[in-house]
Amino acid sequence: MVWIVRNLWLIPALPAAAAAVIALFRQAQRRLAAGLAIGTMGLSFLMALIAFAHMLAQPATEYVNFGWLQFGSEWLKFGWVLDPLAAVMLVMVTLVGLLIFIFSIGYMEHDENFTRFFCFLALFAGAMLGLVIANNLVLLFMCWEVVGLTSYLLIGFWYQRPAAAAAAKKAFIVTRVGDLGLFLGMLWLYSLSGTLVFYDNGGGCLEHAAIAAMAAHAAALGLTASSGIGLLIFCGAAGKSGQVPLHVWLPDAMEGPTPVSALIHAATMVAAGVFLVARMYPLMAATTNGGTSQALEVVAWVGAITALFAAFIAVAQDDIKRILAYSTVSQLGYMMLGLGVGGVAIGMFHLITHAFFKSLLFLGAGSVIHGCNGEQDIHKMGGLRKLMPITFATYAAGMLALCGVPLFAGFWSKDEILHAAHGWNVSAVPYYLGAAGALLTAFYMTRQVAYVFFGKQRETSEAVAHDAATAQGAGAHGAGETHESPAVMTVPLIILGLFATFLGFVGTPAWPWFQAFLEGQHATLDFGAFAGNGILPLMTISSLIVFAGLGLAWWLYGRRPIESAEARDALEQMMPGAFHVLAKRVYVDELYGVTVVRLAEWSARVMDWMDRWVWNGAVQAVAKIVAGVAWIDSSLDTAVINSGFDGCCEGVEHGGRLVTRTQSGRVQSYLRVLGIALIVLVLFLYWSRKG
Amino acid sequence: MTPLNGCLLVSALLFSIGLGGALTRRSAILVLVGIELMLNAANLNFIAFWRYGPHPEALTGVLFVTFSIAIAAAEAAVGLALIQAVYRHAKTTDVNQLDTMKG
Amino acid sequence: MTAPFVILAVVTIGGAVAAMTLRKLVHCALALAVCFVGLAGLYLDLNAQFVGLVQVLVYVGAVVILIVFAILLTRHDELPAQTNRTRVAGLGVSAVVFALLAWAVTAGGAQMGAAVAAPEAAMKDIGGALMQKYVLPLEVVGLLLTAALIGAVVIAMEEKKKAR
Amino acid sequence: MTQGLDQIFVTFQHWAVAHSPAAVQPAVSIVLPVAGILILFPSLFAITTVLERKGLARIQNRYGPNRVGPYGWLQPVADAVKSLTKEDIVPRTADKLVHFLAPVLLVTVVFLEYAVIPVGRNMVLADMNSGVLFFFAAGAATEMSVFMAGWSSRNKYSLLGAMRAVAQMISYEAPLILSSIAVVMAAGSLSTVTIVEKQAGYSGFWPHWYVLTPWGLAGFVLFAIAMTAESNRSPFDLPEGESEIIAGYFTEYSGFKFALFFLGEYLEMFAVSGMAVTLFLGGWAAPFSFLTWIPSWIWFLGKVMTLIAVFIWVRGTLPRLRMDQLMNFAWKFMLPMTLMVIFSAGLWKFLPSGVLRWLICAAPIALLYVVLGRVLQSERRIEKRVYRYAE
Repeated sequence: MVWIVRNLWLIPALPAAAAAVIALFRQAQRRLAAGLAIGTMGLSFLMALIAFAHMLAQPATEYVNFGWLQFGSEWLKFGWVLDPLAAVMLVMVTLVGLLIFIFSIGYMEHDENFTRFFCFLALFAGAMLGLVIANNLVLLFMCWEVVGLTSYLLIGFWYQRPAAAAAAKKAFIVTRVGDLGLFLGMLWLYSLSGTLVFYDNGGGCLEHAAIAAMAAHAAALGLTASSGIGLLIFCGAAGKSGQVPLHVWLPDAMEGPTPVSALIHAATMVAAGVFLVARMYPLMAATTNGGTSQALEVVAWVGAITALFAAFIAVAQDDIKRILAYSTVSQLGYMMLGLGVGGVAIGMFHLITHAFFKSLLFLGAGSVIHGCNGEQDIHKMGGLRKLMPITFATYAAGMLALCGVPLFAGFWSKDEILHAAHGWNVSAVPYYLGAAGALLTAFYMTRQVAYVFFGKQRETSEAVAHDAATAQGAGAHGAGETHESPAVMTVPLIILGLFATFLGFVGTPAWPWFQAFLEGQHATLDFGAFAGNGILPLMTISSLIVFAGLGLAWWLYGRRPIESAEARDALEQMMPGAFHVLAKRVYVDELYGVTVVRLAEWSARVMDWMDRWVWNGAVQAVAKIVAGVAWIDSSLDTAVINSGFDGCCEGVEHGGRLVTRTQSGRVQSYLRVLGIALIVLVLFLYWSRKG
Repeated sequence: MTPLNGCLLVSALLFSIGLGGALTRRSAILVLVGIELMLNAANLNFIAFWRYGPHPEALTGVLFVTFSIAIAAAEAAVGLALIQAVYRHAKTTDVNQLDTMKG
Repeated sequence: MTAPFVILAVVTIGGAVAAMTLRKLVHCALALAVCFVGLAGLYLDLNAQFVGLVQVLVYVGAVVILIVFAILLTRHDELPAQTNRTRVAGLGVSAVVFALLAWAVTAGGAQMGAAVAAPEAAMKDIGGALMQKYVLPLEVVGLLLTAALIGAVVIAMEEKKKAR
Repeated sequence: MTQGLDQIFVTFQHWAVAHSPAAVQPAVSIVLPVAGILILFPSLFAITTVLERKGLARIQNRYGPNRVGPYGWLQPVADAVKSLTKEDIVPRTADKLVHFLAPVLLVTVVFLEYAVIPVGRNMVLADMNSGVLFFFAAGAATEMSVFMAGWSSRNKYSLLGAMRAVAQMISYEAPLILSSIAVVMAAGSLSTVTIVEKQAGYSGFWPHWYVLTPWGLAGFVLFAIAMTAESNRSPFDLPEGESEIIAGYFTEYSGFKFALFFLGEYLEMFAVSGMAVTLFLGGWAAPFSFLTWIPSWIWFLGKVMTLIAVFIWVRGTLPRLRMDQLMNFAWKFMLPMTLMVIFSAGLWKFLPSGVLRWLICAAPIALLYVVLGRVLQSERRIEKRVYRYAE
């Protein structure tokens, strides 16, 4: 066992330890806190690189298990696993995390809770990395929940704002719905396979024996057990990854600081759901006949629907971060679609490229917000291209990658998903849904960029001052000119921009190195692959779709510079009704409000009534009876027992008064008594021996 | 009279003198001195029993006295520190006047 | 009952009596030192060389000095003598204790130890016993001494006048 | 020949015992060496006083005693005659008995210390099982005499001086004893004779003295500092700091009693020097194997006198410490250092010999020295001295 595998636990442990230490710091120790968090993250990044290099040299699944606790004759084993999947995730999480940590120094520099922020960030990083390397579903679940907790804490970081507090609660509760499914899935899995360890010398739940048994085991509704478990686990993944219908929390989560949005709600935590599906892929994909499992079908459908649905909503949003949030939901749908139709490699490839360009976009948005002194409404921005050139350039790179413009990272990964969907043998509909989503993606991103960076500056200085005063934190350092962000923020942007642009080349059809790496094979360079299997036509079609989206949006928004912040949206002018519905996010929140929330409220009322009248009445009756008995008892007590007892007490009191006289407070009289006691003791011993 | 008895008698006398002093002297310091004397009487007993006892090679008496001396040193230090503190407070070391627990 | 024993016993008892009866406290302390030196002599006479020397080192070199310091730091006038009643009671108790002890010794101690061959307490054996068999008590005593040191300092330290 | 010269005193003792009547033989065998000690060290005292006064005078660029006898060498005789013929003044309020006992006790106790110091090969009064312990036990009793002197004089300066002296001696007793424990550990014995024998023998011509080990060197330096303080010598002579408290605890002494104190102080100095020589400098052993033909007692006395010369040199060089500095130095520096020396000696005992052992054992001591130095210095700001003049 090589050193890196033995010590893989250090990667999550370092940031977690940093979080524990930072928690002890005073608020004033900003540099120390940031330095510690970034330093440990850097160390983790280096170790992740070593792990990655190790996997590169010998792709294999290596793991370390150890007994954690024993109940009955069972051992709960914990451990960590290093395989190409984990290695890729480790590098991505640590690199993106490191860059975002650095970015946060600049973004949060005026916040008074700077150290707390870094404490949470480091804790998040530790838990996320632990989730990635966990070799046990329980351990993974624990990390999963810690990740959820830090997400809650960070969304509600500015807890003084009611919106942030509400968003944090919402995120926590909605994801809990999914986690319930995950937990049930865990229980079922444990009852069937007897272990929750992934890999354990053939005894793990993801290894051949257990999978085969579960695939053969039929459950209700025509599902196999493996698919049933897979679907329950997918519930958790859907909650975390914001799949329809549990996507409602993710846009609201944008109330948190922007680095948090970038790190947790774009790059890493929401990808944890995708990662979970990828990790459990052997279980999900298991069938007895080699066909497509029911679980994967559901995954693919949910993914495709989410991809399109979220893209629609994104078209009509005003908040720069909200657009990106819906875009994230949409892209997560693509990942799920990729996993469902194509397998681990395809979904994971999009996860990785998406992590880079989406965190880039969020950080870019953060930079814009920072530069505009806390303004988030795209209508009030504009013309930032000249004022913030670096931000603009990197944002454009991220936007092109997200849209899937050829040669950018997103193109290769998204195209691969579409290609796999096209070849799916169950249904062709997901492909069309995905393609439509791609069109919308290009459309809403172009709209956003046109609003933010083109045209002329629209905000008034009065509005700036007002917003700066209301928006605590983010950029609340007083009204000022719109400005480019400091280097500590732009440098991470540039690095991420480079990744967003060029990362796709590790997974082109001609050289599918990434996919091969995940599957433990060797990639060869073969330009002929473009020709085969209908790839080139599909690529052309998707490019055309993208350019169509770009063109359409440019025609609507970019042709004429948008003049004022109050001007109505071009699309709104064309289709006011549809636009309104979309702007209200298709009333999903309201739907939940009248159904789920109303139901909960109603049942609470019933419980309240039950409590007040039924249970309380019973309790009251019992209390009355007891009180009656007590009254009888007490009268007996006063009449009979007390008089005797009082007499005793008086006697004791008299005796005590007598004895008190001997306690004079004089040491020597005590000593004298001791001496007399000694004499008595000796005499007593002597006589007792005689007698 | 055997040598052991001689030692024990000396020790008993020493003990009684210490006890008498502790019972009659008014100075807290001398009370402490009396207690030290009693302790030393006990030590003398240990050494005498070790010397004339059946198992001198076990060294129990010697070691016990060694520990006892160490503890007596600690006791004297703390006791005298207490007397200091009390004196600073009550401006006297007369044990007859130190009969309240109130400060 | 050898001559050295008798002489040392007389010195010890004399020192003790003086320490408990003299009027001046410093004289008492000096008499106590004499008593301790006599005791050390008794230990040496009983072949316990180590204990005797430690007795001098600790009691004469430290405890008596400590007592002397305490006497000088608690400056007081000559205390009036005890009332007769307490004195008689105290002396009576101690006399009865002595009578009992002496009676117990003479009546019961005879079956043991006429002259035995003088045992050897070599330093090496004592050291070995301290470091092996009695190492735990040794450590505990070390802890106790540290605690006593700190405790004594804390107790005796002048209470700082509360500033501000 | 050399053998004979080495053992000349022992041979003389045997001869004297053999030629005396049988009844007094035990007495003779005891009295003779005691008398030797009683003659040798007081005469050394006499010589040393002259040496010291001359040495100090040279350091201070003056002549020193040069009137009595050739080059002033008979000065001690004159001093002795003077102090014996001076009136013995006892203050009226003094506690006369204690006032008288104090110097007597001091000299007695100090002479007791010589019982365990091996002056030469086979030349020790009492080869006690626990000689080192005896030495320190006797040394502890000198504190009593100092206190008695100070208290009985009924003089504030005397009392203050006595308190200072006692506090100082108790404080420095701890490092003194602890640093000798390292040697006791290494030798595995408390007997002074055994300790010297362990240091006899040579590697080539190089001796096996404990001072040549890292812990021994550090221990020796610490022991030397502590013994300077223990014998109230400069720069630790605050108990008799004349600028503050006249002459400390012997302010009220005059004539012969004062001379006794003086004698006691010097004898104490010889005794602790002798103990330092015994513990660290190989006792009576010759420093090189080719010098063993010189009698052992000459070596011993030579080493003692060398240490005395260092004492004098230090006295002429260093200024007196302040009381708080003195205490801080003892408890915050000396005590930890001696503990580390003990640790290092333990290491030494269990490591295989070689250069590496030397370095490993030296490292903790050096480290603690540096750390303590830093820590203790950091408390006080050392600034350039500023002079202020009256208008």
